[in-house]
Amino acid sequence: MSVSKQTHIHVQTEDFDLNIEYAALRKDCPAIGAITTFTGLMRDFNSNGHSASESHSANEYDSVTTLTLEHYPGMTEKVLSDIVEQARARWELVGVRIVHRIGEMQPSDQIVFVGVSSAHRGDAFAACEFIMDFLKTQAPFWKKEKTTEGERWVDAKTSDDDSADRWL
Amino acid sequence: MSVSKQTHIHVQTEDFDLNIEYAALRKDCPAIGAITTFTGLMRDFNSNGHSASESHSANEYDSVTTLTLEHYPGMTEKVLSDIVEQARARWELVGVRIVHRIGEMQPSDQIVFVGVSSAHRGDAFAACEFIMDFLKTQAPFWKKEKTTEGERWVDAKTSDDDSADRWL
Amino acid sequence: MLNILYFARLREDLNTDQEQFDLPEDVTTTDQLRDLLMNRGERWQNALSTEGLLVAINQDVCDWNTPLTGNEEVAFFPPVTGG
Amino acid sequence: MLNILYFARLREDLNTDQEQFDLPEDVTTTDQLRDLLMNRGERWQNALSTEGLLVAINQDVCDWNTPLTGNEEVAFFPPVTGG
Repeated sequence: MSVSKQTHIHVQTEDFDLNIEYAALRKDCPAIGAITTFTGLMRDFNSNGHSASESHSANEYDSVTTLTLEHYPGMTEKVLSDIVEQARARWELVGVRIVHRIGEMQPSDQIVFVGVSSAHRGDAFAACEFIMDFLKTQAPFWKKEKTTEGERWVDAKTSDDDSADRWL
Repeated sequence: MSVSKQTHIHVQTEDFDLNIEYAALRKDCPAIGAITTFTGLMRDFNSNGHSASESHSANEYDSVTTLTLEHYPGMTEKVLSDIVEQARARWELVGVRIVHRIGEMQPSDQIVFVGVSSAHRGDAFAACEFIMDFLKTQAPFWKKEKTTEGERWVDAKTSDDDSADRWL
Repeated sequence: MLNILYFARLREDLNTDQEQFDLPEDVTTTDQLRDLLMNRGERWQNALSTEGLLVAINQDVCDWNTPLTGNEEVAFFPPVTGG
Repeated sequence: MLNILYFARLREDLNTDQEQFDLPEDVTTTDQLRDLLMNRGERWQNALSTEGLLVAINQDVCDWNTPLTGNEEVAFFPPVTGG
């Protein structure tokens, strides 16, 4: 059976529509049995050492009011394409779609989308998480938070490195 | 921070709308940083020993024209609720939504949806895959395929047992 | 009164989806209930010998040596294939 | 001609997003280029000492002993935090 393999990578300021991404992944391929999607949203608290545990009361962390994302145009697309090619080499995938937003965002805004279609659910799950883990640690995006305490660049998290290292 | 934990489980003949499920998961909770979704679709070839590898030519497997799904009303909902509770005990989750269709389906139709929201992407990915793996091996659904060769009940796959066993 | 349900291939092979009867006194486990049903003839013998056959009591899958009191909902079905 | 790019905190600390110059003959690696820039003063010294600082040549992250010919696009940036 001929399977058309499609990769779409978009870095954009505009919001994205999950339904449109999903429809594109689902389109015209009766060999697809599984579609996984990941959406990353802006949380309203900063991630420098604070968790979302319910045991935290509201004043134990700073409330983030806006997030500004910048990236390295050209390199970003190159890195993401390379991550997708690595995923395609490891798993049997049909479509892969990545959307990452840049610019200024508010709490609950959508930041990133990764969607993967495959004949098999194991491949779709693994590839989607693999792509997100390496996007987090290799794609040249940077976040700056504006909180009630002022502005600051977000620190990289060692937990993200650990997540990516699992795949090695 | 107070996080409302919501679980929705629906077994239905009607199709479902990913966008509605996603909107419900995303709704009104600024602590959510990650939403993962899985959608299972009906493939047009049977899974009894055949893979979706491109090396298979069209006549090496039977084309499936319709799929009929039945279940054990009452037990299905009980098993799915139990799987979700196990997932909530292992990971920090906010919303969990499961939709499983029954009745007659055509190739490319949506069969099952699992969506999970969490503060953290690792939790959202793991819980979504965990729920699917146990849904596959424990929830009382049965598939009957109508192919060009006639009707037959789908055999359970040992690969599904292997997927579920990974979590033990 | 015992309420017995049959699903999927089993329901088709037995041409029965449900039946009720009083459990005989000497039948006290799921295994013995299966034996009782298999004694009905070849069709029952074959269907209830299905590889991987499962039994659930009151909607929980259980072992073949699980005790029965006679007031349960008992379901027999082949391995599940949803999702 | 070398094209140098600075991103994120580095861009802000240096108040520069981009510069071009001819690579001196005695500067032949990414490490030596960083030293050259750090010699410009304390602000450059501090910014380019950032923990986990990364360097990319022609949009590929590389080591600090990678050779330079003088016609590359070189980018300096802190650890990435997207997604």
